[in-house]
Amino acid sequence: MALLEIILVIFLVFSALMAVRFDEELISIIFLSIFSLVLTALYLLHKAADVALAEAVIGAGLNTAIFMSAISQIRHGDSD
Amino acid sequence: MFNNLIFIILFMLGFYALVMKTNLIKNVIGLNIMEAAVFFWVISFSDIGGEVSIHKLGEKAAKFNDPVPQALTLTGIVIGASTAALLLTLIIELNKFSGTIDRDKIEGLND
Amino acid sequence: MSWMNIELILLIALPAVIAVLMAFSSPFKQRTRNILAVTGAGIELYLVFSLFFFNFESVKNSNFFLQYTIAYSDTPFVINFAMDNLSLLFSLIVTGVIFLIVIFSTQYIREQESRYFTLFFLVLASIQGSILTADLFTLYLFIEAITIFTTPLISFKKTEETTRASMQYLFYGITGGVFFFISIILIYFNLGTLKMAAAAQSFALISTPMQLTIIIFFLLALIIKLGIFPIHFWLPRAHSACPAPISALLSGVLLKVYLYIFMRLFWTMIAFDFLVELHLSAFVLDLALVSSLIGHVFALQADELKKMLAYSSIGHIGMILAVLMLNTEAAFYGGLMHIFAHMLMKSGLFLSSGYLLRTTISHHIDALKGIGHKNRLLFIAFIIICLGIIGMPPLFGFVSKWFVLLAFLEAHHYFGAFVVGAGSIIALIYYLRYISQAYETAKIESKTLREEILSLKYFLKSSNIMKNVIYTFTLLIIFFGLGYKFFEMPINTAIFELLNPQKYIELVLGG
Amino acid sequence: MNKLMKKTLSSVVLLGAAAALYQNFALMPNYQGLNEGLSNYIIKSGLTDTGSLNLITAVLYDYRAFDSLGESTVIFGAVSGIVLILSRKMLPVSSKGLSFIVKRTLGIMIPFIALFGLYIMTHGHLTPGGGFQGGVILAAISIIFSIVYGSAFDYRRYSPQTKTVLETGGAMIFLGLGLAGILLEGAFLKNLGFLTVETGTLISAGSIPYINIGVGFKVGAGLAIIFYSMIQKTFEEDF
Repeated sequence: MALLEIILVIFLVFSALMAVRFDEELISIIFLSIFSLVLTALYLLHKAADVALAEAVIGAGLNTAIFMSAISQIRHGDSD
Repeated sequence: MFNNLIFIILFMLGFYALVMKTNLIKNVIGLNIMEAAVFFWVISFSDIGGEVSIHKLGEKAAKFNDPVPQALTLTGIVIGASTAALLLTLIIELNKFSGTIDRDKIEGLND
Repeated sequence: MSWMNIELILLIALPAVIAVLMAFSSPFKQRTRNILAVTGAGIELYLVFSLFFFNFESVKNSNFFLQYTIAYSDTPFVINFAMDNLSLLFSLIVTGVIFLIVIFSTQYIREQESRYFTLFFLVLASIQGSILTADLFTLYLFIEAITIFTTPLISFKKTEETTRASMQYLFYGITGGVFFFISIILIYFNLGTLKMAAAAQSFALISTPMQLTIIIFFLLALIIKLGIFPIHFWLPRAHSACPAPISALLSGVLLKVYLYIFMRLFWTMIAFDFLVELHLSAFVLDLALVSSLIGHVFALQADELKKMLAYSSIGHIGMILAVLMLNTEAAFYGGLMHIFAHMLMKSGLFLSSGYLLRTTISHHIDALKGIGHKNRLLFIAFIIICLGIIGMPPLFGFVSKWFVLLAFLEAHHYFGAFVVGAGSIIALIYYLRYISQAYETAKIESKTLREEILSLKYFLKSSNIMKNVIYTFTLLIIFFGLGYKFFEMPINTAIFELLNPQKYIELVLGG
Repeated sequence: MNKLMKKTLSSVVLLGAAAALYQNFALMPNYQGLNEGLSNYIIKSGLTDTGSLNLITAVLYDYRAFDSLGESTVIFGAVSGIVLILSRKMLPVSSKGLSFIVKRTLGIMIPFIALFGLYIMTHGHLTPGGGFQGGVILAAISIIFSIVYGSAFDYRRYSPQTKTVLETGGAMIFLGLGLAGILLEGAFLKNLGFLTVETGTLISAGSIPYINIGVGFKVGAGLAIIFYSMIQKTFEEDF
């Protein structure tokens, strides 16, 4: 139990770090989605089932779709 | 405590992405991470080792986790999602005018 | 029981219902929609005014208090709405100003009216909610709602500049909201309550470093929202990008609503002694004064009329915050008076700038050339409001600034007094710069002043409505300048409320 | 050079703030559910007050139902704002989707997703979930339609007008139940206790399931509108 939580937390921080670090938006968004998914698992471990469901549906599902639809419409300038 | 540390690392990471990154999408991601850090802290702090706060019929549970912070967090998550959508909409519109999402290259944002 | 004080809910629900109606009003004729908007705002104003009028005796004796509890009245944590003298005063004046802005916008906004009014009335509902609520989390919700609803209104013109400004506004606003949320959740975890009154009762039980954290997060959130010095970049952009009625709403009304929230939090909920104890009040005072000076100085170099007005707002808000931080009776008197004076004057100025510049594309100072000859009477009204905001004697702005100055002198805070004086002098320079620009050209053929006054008798002619709103603001400023005693009783009772938070706390918890 | 300096400076500031925050947060009292606070009360008498087994639902849709009402108003405002910002004369839609296999598979799956969403929505007072989560799952169906079948399909089946009507209908259900609370029980948004048949069954907890349904349709339709108005421009080339 405790070990699982530690692994998940490390993974959480890792995915957040990657989401911030990568310059390409697509990778960042995928890492953000993973971040939400890990967060969902952590919420479940902390016995917050409602919040876990909301985070899974909104954070990992809807937010990702909205982010994707946003970056698909963005034109990049000459250089990035 | 362990959870405080994680909260502060994530919060500062999000804040860093919000303030220092010049990519506007990254700023939104930073904001999302910031909010998620706060919500995670709330949930982990209110976890006192009880059950999921749902009664089981015919059983009397010994100890529940506090339902109020969870309710507040739920509200916060939904508001966060709608603000993220609004922000991204504005970024799309801004991109149509300026052709970039780099904060430094959009005049008027680089201060 | 169920119908007692239901007005408090009605005040919030009525604009929201009108907003929903407005969302489906696109097939209506424009006239129908305008009538709906004006009637809605009018009923709202009537409701608040009737509350004031029918409870006049208890307002006078400063024991006015209304409370509405949602659902379970016997549980420890219901959401309730409370109205005391302070909130009544704010609600009354805010609704009055918004009523005038609604009338103005029925003529000013010519596209997408249904969406515009939907969002406008939602903002009105959340303003009323944040004034009336006695619950911390509901307050957070309303503040977030205000931010979210005003953002699309800022980018209403859909140019690059407006989109950029509204995006920046939203980024800052949401960051402030996150800080606010942290504070609220810390209070909940420490005290186990979300009621402001209950938190006020036991705030002293929290350990001092924790108090510091809570107060600092609240301060950060409100400093961001108020546009005080280190974090003020977004304000002039956002306030100058939007259509004129929205500028009036943001700069004239919303900043004052945040000041009201500031007072509610730091006087009613967190007693002010904690701020003094933690040496934060002096810090905020200095910060606000610096912000005031910086706002005025930046206004001096702004080349656009609306940007100049927005920077001047920073100056005035800084001054009000500073004088409130003195925490004396005279300071509250001056501060509250200047809040209302500035609300009227800044709204009037933004609306008249919108009217004057409605045909020009740019808001640059050069675009003003000759505008004083084109609309004589209106420009005279504009000059009167400008003189009011500078602080010329018979006008409302002078009275309020005078009391602010007196408060600073009484507290022997000479830097504050200097900032008030210097601000006035700098304001004189930058307003004169614009006024002289407006007269700087050869005579243009147009109506004479007499003709313009005569044409005013068609009071409800649609081309006159916008002008009449601005004249109303001008007359109000002159009227209250001469008769500032009208404000004496309500402001004194509001000060009583600020100095005796115990009454509010007991009444909320007792009933 | 300048950039590096800026970066180090801000990193130092952030680290300092982090350290200060950590110092303060370490002083938080150990949270034990607070004897006199809200939570204890809810746990003790939440079931008898509201009849909802799920205490979070009891808080969200009964004790603090006004917050949920405000929150759905926020979504309503965000939707009108986004539509205002993105308003376009043309509605470019695409009928091009993914491959046949994906379309068929999802055709089989979508009824079950809808059923799951409806289950989460209606059983909010018995199991984890509720209006918000169920509503977002319903919105996800709309998103899947747009991605897999092309947005023309989604447009034909559930036009924006339908969604707007659904959204307002949901809000009206919520508001109507609030007003019914005034008329029948004596306070705004008070739970209508007489609707309960037996605690623990589907028809229990007074008006909570109905509020859940209202909120679900409102949130689902609102978020679907948001996604739909954001995606429109993507497929313009197909015309």
